Amino acid sequence: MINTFEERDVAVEKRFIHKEKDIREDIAWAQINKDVLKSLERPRMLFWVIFIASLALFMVGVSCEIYQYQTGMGVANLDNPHVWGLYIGTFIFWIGMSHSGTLLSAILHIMHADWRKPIYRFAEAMTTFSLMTAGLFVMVHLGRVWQFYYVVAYPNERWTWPNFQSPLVWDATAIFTYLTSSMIFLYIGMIPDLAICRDNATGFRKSFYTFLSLGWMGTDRQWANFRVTYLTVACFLIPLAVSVHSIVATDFAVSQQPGWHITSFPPYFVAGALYSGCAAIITLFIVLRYVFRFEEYMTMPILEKTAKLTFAIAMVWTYLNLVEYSSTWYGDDMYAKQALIYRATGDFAPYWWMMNFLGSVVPFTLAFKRIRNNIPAMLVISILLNVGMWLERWMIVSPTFANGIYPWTWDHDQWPSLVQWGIVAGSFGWFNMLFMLFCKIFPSVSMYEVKEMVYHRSLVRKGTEDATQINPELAVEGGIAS
Amino acid sequence: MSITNLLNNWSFYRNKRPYRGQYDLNKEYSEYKWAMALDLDICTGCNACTTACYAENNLPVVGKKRFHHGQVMHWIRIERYWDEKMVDFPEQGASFLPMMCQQCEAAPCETVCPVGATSHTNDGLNSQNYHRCIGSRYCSANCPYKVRYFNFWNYPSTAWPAPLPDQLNPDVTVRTKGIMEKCTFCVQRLNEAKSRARTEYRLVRDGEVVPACVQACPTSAITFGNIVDPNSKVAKMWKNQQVDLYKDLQEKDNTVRGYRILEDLRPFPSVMYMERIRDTEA
Amino acid sequence: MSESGINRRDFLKVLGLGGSSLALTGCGNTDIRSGDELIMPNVSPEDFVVPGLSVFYASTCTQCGSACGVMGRVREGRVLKMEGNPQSKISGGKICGLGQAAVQVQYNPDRLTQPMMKVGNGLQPVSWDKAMATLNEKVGPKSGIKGENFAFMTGAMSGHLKVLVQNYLDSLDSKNHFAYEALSPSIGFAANKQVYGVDMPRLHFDKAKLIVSFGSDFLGTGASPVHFAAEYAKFRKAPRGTLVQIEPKMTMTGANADRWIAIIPGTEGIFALGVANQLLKHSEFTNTVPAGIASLVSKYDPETVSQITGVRPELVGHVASLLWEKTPSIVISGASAEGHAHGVQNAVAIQLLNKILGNVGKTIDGQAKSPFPQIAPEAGSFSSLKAMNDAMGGGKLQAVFIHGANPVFTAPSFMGFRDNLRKVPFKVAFVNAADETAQECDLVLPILTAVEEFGSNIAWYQPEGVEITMQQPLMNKLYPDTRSMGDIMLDLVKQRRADEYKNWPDFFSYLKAAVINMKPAVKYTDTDEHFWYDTLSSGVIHIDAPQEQIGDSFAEAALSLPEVQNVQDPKFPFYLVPSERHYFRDGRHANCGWLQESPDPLTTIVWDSWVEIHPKTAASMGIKEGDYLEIASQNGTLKVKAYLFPGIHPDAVSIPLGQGHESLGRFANGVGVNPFTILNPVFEKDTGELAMFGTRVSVKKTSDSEIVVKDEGPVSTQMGRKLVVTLPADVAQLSKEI
Amino acid sequence: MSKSHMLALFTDFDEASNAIRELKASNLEGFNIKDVTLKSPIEHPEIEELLGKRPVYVQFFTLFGAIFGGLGGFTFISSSQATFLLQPKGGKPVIPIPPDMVLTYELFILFGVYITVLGFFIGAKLPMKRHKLYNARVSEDQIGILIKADDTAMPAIKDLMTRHKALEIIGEGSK
Repeated sequence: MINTFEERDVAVEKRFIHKEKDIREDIAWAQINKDVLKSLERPRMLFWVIFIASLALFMVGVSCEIYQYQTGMGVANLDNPHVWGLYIGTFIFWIGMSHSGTLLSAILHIMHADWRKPIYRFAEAMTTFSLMTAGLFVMVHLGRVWQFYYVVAYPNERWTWPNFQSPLVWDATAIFTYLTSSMIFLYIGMIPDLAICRDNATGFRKSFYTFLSLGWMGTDRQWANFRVTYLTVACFLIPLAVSVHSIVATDFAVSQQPGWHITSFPPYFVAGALYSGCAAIITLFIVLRYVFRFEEYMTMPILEKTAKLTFAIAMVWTYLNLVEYSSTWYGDDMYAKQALIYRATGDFAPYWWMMNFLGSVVPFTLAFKRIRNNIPAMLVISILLNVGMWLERWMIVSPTFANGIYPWTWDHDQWPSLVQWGIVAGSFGWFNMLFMLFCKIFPSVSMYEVKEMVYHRSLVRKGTEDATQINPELAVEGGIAS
Repeated sequence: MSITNLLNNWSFYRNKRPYRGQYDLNKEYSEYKWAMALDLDICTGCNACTTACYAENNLPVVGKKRFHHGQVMHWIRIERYWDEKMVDFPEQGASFLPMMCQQCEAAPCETVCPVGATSHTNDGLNSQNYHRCIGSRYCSANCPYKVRYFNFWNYPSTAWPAPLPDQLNPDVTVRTKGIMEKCTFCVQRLNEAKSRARTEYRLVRDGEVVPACVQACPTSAITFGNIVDPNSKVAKMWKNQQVDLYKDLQEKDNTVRGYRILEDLRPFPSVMYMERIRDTEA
Repeated sequence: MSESGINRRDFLKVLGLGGSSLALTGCGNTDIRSGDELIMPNVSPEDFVVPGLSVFYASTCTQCGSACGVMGRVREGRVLKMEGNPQSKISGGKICGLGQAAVQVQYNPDRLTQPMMKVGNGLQPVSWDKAMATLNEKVGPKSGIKGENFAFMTGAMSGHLKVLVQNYLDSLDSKNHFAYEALSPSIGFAANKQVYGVDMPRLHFDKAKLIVSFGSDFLGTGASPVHFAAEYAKFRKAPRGTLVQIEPKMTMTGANADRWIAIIPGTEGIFALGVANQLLKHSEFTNTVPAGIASLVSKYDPETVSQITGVRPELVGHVASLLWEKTPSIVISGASAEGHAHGVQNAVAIQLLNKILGNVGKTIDGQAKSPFPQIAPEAGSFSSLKAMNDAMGGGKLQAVFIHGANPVFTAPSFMGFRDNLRKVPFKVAFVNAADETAQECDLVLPILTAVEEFGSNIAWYQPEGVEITMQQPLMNKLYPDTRSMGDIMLDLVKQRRADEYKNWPDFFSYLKAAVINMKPAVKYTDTDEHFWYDTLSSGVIHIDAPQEQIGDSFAEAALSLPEVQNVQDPKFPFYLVPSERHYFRDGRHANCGWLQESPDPLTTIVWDSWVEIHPKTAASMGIKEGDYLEIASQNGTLKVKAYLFPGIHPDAVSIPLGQGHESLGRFANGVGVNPFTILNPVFEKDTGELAMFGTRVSVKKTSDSEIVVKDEGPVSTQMGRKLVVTLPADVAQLSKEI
Repeated sequence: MSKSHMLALFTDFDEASNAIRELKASNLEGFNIKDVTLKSPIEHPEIEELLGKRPVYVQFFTLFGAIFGGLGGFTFISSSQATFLLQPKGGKPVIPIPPDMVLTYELFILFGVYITVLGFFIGAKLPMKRHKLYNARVSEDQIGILIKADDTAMPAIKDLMTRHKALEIIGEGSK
């Protein structure tokens, strides 16, 4: 019988914890260190195979870029009305990917969803690396990349400045802010773990980690400052992440072109970003879980929660997508309507329909528990979702050029060249490479936070056993001791 | 760059904007605003303007393959439209439209350039600074008329086999790969005329200088001049056609022919077109 | 200094070049030719060269026969751009794209830079001395060549160069001057001669309220397109005139028409007679033509006309009523009406309308008569090619000179011109580039381009008075081993008549003396020298000569009814319309990048040939844009890409002329096809000219397809945008406009 | 009087907090609760509270950084625009507010984050050299209490720690 609120809380907690045990609370802390640090040790053969493959893919991209640099943007098969192509589309894709790390580490941190703890580290790494990849695309896309520093507001004797009205300058600023902030966030959150590494490493790695851990000793003073800093930076990162993708959306939304000039673009972009990010987390979750034997930490309930989150965001995205279509359809803008019809029926129609299918229909599979708990299925679905989201970005960029305001310049020939595809493929190689290096150099599971999680779970269990424990979440973050 | 400057001149910086005759921010009004009037009724679509532009502005000949890829560099192009209601034959002929940079007063391209490579000049032109351009191509993406042309290739190394470089106009630079270019209203001619006029303590006279397309046009379909000068032919024509440079929706009689293309997007173009006439009884 | 590999001289050269080619330097494109004279003018400028300042010199455009006065913009000793010369009544200060391209002819990378001589199957460079010695050996006084064994083929010619050519032929005692133009106005001339008694009357478009043009592309390719464009502009000003164009394939003029009527090729005369029949019903017009003609015409009622011409019957009456309402009007015929076996009859039938309407004297009158018949223009004809071909085929010719024509390219293949030419033992070509004809010649002499050369020109269409347009070099010759055609001709004449010409060391002095001789005709009072320099600086000599009288009477005999074989040939069901592109003409300037890249006004296709076919016809044959079609006549087959074009008669297909070169240069070779090759041997009956539009073809779709490279996007309409707005003429108030 | 350090390691976190509680109440001569440093593998806000008020100043850095970033950013942008009159952008005033707000916002966050992190380094005294009594097990699963006290008080403290089942007690001399 449940008579009081307290009793009800306890009952809920009991059910929650015992039915879906997302981590074993009796796991030994030393074991956590051991398990995670094992992932930093000498890699397996498979690692090298994948790494070399990624490197090769990256080199393909690099050679394409060198060719393009030498010859001119023409090798990308862009043309005069159709001046942007896959570069910008993939740029948005990578920026979008970066939002997952912030979602897990900052938003869920503030919301006290502590199931994020075993998986947020690699998500944050993903944020940083996908931003670095996105930054590459800005460079690759420029006609005169050797002059890219003109975008930077540096003082100079000619008193020339970038044009602060340009969304591209907003982009540059926002991406710079986001990249550095998320790197800082990743690093700060990693300091206690780096100290663990330091304590367990030998040789040059010891000096490396000693340097990086800045003499962290886990003192109360350090922890107190750490806690406040981490929370503050998390609070900054959330609006920052939202603003970054809104600003990327303004690249399109503030322009006059049909299919871009849409008010709902900023939230639409943010939703799409979180969506693709979550899907990417699922992919990497499964890969890391398998490669590093992280079954103890990256447990099925966590995967399931991530899948549910992805589903929810997918529905937000679908809704915003439909808002875009319907507001265009019922609106009075001839150009936009024509562009929408072109998307659905023109040269890009197969990709557009595939994008809608992958983005809005496929996520419904996540509604089934059996699928959510089926790792191969989840791997495939998560990759499909990301393909869909990549297509979405392409479908935002290209059809507008091919079917814009001015009918005379509608496109003859807009298929991206091998150089474009090569550079896009190279970006995946680059990201993979960075991510693999990260996983081998830094702990991809946050050890101290898993310990916290285990500790608080055990507290909760103790509490439920003697029925005096109050809300465990408060105990985790709120500083209320029992 | 000082804060005092900012505070002292705040209202200036907030209110003065490069249109409505305020191109030169240090002056109350500007002496020049170049504008065009283009009579579509007598434009025959002969492409003389295009070729003249190639000759004057060192436009590269790109070749068939690159033309096919849309990498052609014609700053002024002649568009040919058929009537939408055409049944079997185009019984009223074709509609020709010479389309070049419209030198918009509120140019969509200017605001989006990340490095400020395209901006307004003091005489109301939409200028393109090749040195500053980094090739982000945002300006072209945002141009409603799609009259900006990007150097997708290193044309100087291919487009002019010797001795064709001897023909290049030394007043106009040759553009390398990776930068955007567009019609300048032959700014090299305008600047020459302006400095010549300045040495003689006068303004440029009407008809003293015209862009290459205007000079070539066999039917004289294009009129060019300084619209600030109320006595210039172009100003009279704009007035006569009841087109106001600073209005986005013109209130005019249905008998006058002046209009500006895509006016509803509010770029305030500086080129007025005059409607094509067809004798419906013929 | 010497260690660094730069001496003072080189340094100065670089300095001098720096200013003019700064633009290029930044692009890694600088071309510093060591020891080249091109460098020096900047260091120590020649007279009239002010570094950094452009100077405009008047000259004449020779890109087509209109002889527009032009100005060349010259800077640092290089001609950069052509502009119209406002003092020229022909150009009126305007210029077309073809004229602009004169500088591309000048700086063409494929120009012939030294004399070539045939060795084996190929051309080998030789020195001028050797070349002239060979010339002397083969056609000199000691060669023993007789007049009838020698022929000189030129293009259309006028001015003093023509005099020299004539004199040279005279010195050889030869009458074989073959002035050949592939696209000559001869048929029209013959018709005009019948109707008006002159080759070419003067047309006042600006005075007309209605132009009815039967296939005359006067805006694009006619006698004087730049002049006619200006006239057209005046015609379109208030009170706005109406243009009606009747032709099988829409030309640029047709695209500007208020009413464009598609007609079966060759039936234009019938349509004109149908219109005449309607007009003659008005009592005012009944007595304008002899009764015999009136009765002949009367059988062309609208239904009959419609059956023959394929034009809706009501349009006959419609055009007639337009002509009735809008006076004065002008009715003209053009290439597509004239290029038939009955071309002259067609043209005469069309001119009959002018006679009925009383336009003669109002909108049509005589040109001024030039007081200098020896320099008068020779417009060229196809029959001269035929005559020469026959002579060559008969083995009569021992030596031929070819200048200003490319007959190997433009002669239809049925003539076997190339083979006949090979029968001639000694062939000399005077060219700017080693074209198809030059490849067949034994001696190829590189001559100066029009912008390097002195000369005088007279157009065969003179808008006002007689305008002799002067040609002067706009720059020094680009290649030291090229020579002035005038100088060569003078040398040749001197071979036999050295005494008569000893006063003139070169063509310049000859021309100067000849021009000064004209002084009395222009009533110039200052000294000879002043006259010469005034002439050069203004670029034109304007002579207010009296108008020629044109015939007002219309002899009954003049009109014989056009015999139209409107018979369907099941093997060749389509009419071939070889269309003349306004910047290509017969293809002699196809090697200019600007012209290749200048989109065709109507199809917007570049760098290619295509076959225009009506969308309906195409649909019935399952043809889509870009499909390769086999266009076969009795004399050959062309494989061309299809372009669906609504402005063409469904029974006709049209291929543009001028492309399909094998040997002209990098921009032209291998581009497109040459429809000259498949023309049938159909000749105009009265003149013997080739009937360009008389060829019937079959169309076969092949499985090949390729994208058509054009400026036009995937749609050809405005898609609901307000881009080109059309206002009905009755709403517009042009008279209130400025 | 000479002072020395002592590190006591615990596996049971409750015992560790009890030990601190007792230390705090003990009022030993030559010992101050401020000289106790807790070293733990995870954060223990509840134990930190026992150690008394040890304020954190990071948030003031944040405040400063954010305000500086916002105001400074806007000033920087608008004054740059005010000096860049040569190239006015079609139809827009020299200093357009909406685009500047976007950048101001970004700079507000940028400097907010940077200065916060700076504050963290200052507040947490990072980077620092590790204390010589640092023990790697603290980063693993044990909680360490580092006590600085007079030599005279040391035995009593040691005794107290032992009583609370300290796993190991490391003194300065023992190494």
